[in-house]
Amino acid sequence: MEARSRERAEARQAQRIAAKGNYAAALAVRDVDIDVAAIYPITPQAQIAEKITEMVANGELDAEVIPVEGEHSAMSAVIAAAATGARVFTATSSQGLEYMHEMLYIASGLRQPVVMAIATRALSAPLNIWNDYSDVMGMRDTGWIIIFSETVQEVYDNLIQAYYIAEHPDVLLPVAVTLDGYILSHTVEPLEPIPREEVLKYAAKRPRGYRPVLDPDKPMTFGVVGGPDWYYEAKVQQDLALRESPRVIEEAAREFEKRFGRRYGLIEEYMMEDAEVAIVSLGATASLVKAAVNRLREEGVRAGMVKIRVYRPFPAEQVAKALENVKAVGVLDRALAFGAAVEGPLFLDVSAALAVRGITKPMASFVHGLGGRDIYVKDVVEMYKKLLNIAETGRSEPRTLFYGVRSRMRLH
Amino acid sequence: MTRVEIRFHGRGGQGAVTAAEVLAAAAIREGKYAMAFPEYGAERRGAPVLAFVRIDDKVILEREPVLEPDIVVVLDPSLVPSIYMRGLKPSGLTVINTKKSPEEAAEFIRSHGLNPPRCVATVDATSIALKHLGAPIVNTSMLGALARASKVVELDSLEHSIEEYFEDKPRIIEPNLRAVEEAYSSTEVVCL
Amino acid sequence: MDRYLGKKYPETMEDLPIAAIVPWPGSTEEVDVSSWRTFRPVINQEKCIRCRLCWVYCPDSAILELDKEYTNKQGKKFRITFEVDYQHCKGCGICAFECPVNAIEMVPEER
Amino acid sequence: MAIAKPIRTVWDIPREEQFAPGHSMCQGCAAALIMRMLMKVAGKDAIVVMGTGCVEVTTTLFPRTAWRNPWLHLAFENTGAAASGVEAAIKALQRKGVLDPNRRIKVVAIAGDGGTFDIGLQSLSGMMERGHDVMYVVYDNEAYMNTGIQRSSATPFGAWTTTTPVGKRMRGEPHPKKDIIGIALAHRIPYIATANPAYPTDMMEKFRKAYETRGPSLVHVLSPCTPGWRIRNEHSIHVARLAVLTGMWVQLEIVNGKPRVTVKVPKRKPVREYLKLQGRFRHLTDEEIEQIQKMVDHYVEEINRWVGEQAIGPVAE
Repeated sequence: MEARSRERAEARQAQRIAAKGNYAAALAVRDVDIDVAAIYPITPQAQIAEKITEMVANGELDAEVIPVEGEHSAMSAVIAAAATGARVFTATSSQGLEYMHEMLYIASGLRQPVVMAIATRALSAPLNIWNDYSDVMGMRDTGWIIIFSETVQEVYDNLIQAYYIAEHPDVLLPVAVTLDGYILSHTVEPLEPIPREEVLKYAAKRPRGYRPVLDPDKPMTFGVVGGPDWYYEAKVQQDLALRESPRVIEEAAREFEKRFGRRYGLIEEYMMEDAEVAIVSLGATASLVKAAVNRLREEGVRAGMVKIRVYRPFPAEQVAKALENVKAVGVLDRALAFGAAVEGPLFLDVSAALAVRGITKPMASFVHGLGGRDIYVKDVVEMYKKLLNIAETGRSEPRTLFYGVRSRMRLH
Repeated sequence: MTRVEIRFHGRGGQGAVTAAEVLAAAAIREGKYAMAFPEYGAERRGAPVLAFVRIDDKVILEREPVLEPDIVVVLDPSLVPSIYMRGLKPSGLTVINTKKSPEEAAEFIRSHGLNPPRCVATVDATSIALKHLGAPIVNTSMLGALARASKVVELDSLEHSIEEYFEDKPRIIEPNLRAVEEAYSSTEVVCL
Repeated sequence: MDRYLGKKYPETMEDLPIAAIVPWPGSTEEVDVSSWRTFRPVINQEKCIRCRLCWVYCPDSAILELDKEYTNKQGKKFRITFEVDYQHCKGCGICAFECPVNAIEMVPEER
Repeated sequence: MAIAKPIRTVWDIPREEQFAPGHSMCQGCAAALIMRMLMKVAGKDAIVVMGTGCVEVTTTLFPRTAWRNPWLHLAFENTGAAASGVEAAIKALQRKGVLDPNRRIKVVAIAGDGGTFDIGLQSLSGMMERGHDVMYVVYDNEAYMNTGIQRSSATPFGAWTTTTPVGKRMRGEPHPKKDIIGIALAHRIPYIATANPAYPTDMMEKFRKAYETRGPSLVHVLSPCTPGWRIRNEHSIHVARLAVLTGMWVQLEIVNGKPRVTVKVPKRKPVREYLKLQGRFRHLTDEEIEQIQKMVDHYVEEINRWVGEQAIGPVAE
């Protein structure tokens, strides 16, 4: 079985193409045969909109593309199109995601299977078009399933799986797939696309009417007023759907691996079997952390990494299990949760996941790479060295450590 | 093959970013791993721009700017050595768009108080581009020169990638291929 | 599909339709708004000329146009009759105000 | 199926109710009547998209709905965008054979003046500019009535609201009403009309034409609000009629940019007759009423010049 899937994967090596993340996203959207897209251009995502429109223009994709006048309308239009029964897509970044913020809650509250690509980018002010995760962290409590991509290939694969998940009868929730701004959106890498027929067999369109939609033959009222007597139940019902979604997310990954040979999980463990120190990270940053792990392993340091692929719902159980046996845990954030107990948003999730399970580890919250500040492998190596130190003393760092920031204070 | 890291220097509008992308695509076509990315940000016509390429047999994890390139490709003759020589490995190669010979180019670098790398290649890409494309867009010519001077990719896979890249502008495929070939054959390389 | 539609009168969240959609079109019709009224319209069928204006102007669809014959004392025969749907009438009085022949009287509700 | 034949008399209005009673709109609410008439015209094949507002909150309190059509509400400021999304989905699904391509399913967007003139203007502009096949109905009660009578850009000059109070230094709304018809006109959409529930056949005929239009259409309907205008419940139609008879409101229809007045008023009543029935104008002095009269005279003059005839005549006491 496994040998066969490896064989198939190898056979496809020949079909590798070169693509940047933005193009990979557009290709995925084409291959799942969306019906409606509404996209407002914003750097560094705009190429997705360009490419999709180009595909429609040359007949590669049969879809309605609405060139909306802003992101709020983009999200509104795709929610409405999804409610009409269409397979939909939108993409955004940074301020655009903030601008649609209100509608993010409405997409999940109305249980619409909207799929969105987010080319992650810093938030103003000051204005900054470069990569970090501030934008997507701002949507972490909006009820969306959020999947981070590490490579251009993952952008493509995650988006295809997103449709499988979002439209699954047991889920019916919106899904966001990230691609690190520039670092994936504008970086050319090898990509193995899947033949369109096979994509459509995997992320098959379901018959109209399997879920409630706007239909004159079966009129229903969507988006009602829920008073104090029912609002609470509606919200808990929604939360439970999100909480239960990993079952389908894992099913989508298993089915994907069976057909296309590439394996995905809620998290990815790298060199964790015997790791003494581990860093938890996200997205394309995880590549750098892996490179740092490789370097440290050459020096004989038992370093490991845990990559969070599915950030929402947070895979607390898996994360706790992966970190159970290490001596110290670091979390690398590229965003700030201003004023929080510890300012790394991912750190807050990881520490809560451990604490409620009675797992106490010396921990450190690392922040780096805000607003496109380059992180180098050597910076991550330094973080691991700090962790070794912490493992020895057994004492957590009570404050977030800011790596790479220029300061006269000692901030790390 | 071990890791090769390449940095392109040009000005916005000359196609340095395209050159990096086409080069990576050619390497990927050959079954290698490659990564091409610009110096991130909004590209403005005329402003100096950078683009990076990494090529390897193994998966590339280092998503960081190239600080110590093995090869530097200079698309614009007006750029000064103090910019493009930065971090270039002494054992490396620089491919420069200039009417100068490699020896003259090396001398020019020395005249700026810098040591040229082990190999210096030169090509008059501007004249070649003007001749074949009617415009000083030298990116494809410089790729031809790079293929000749470095062997990081085969000329054939480069040409395939150019055809693919300009798929939707078939008119300019032929002129670009002619430019690549002339650049390939007219590039001079001197290694110390 | 049915799994998403819940029960019309849910008891717990398990019975709630997905996203609190309402799959029961026009279901406000069940609601009795008669308690809103302080005055009730009463149609004098003798005076009524069947001009339809009360039916037209009623914001609550609370004037019923019935295929019910009526012959007045002068012997004029009408094919239709207008009656008030007191379950849905809120007693706004538009019908009485707009009636061109003052055939509708607003009578105080006494409960 | 929407109504296919022109509506000339009240007897052309279908008896079937497509909009259910039992909702909780106020006694004498004109918007309720507008919805009732609108849905009679639209019939069963319309998909309704509604912005947040009075009508939305009073017709869809879970677990009941007054609507017998597929109906969608997302938020306050995005009615145009949501309607665009539904329309695009219908188009795509019909082209791909998921929905019957021969069935005409029309999107009817409905929002109040706040959701149209103010917070929803960008979204409406986008919808009109992109040419979506959507009929947009704005019921204009001239303030934010749902939140407790705050002024909007549709509030007329001089009107009291809770945010344009009457005191020593402020005498109600200091600005004239925003010209939403002019804004729609600038988008060069094929059908634009003003309507008024006191003229039900005229209003429904306009709804019918707007529905029939292929492309964006906008019907701007005056919607007297009994608590917000401080009028008697039974007066809401009467006041709406006086708006027309005084020239405060002109019944327009603009087809492909060509305007016409559908309800001509050879002899106008003075605006005082319209104002005096409404508590929101009670504070106005004779001078202020005279000022409003002059504004209306000017407006009427503009309209007459635009339509090329004396559609609205002079004031006759």
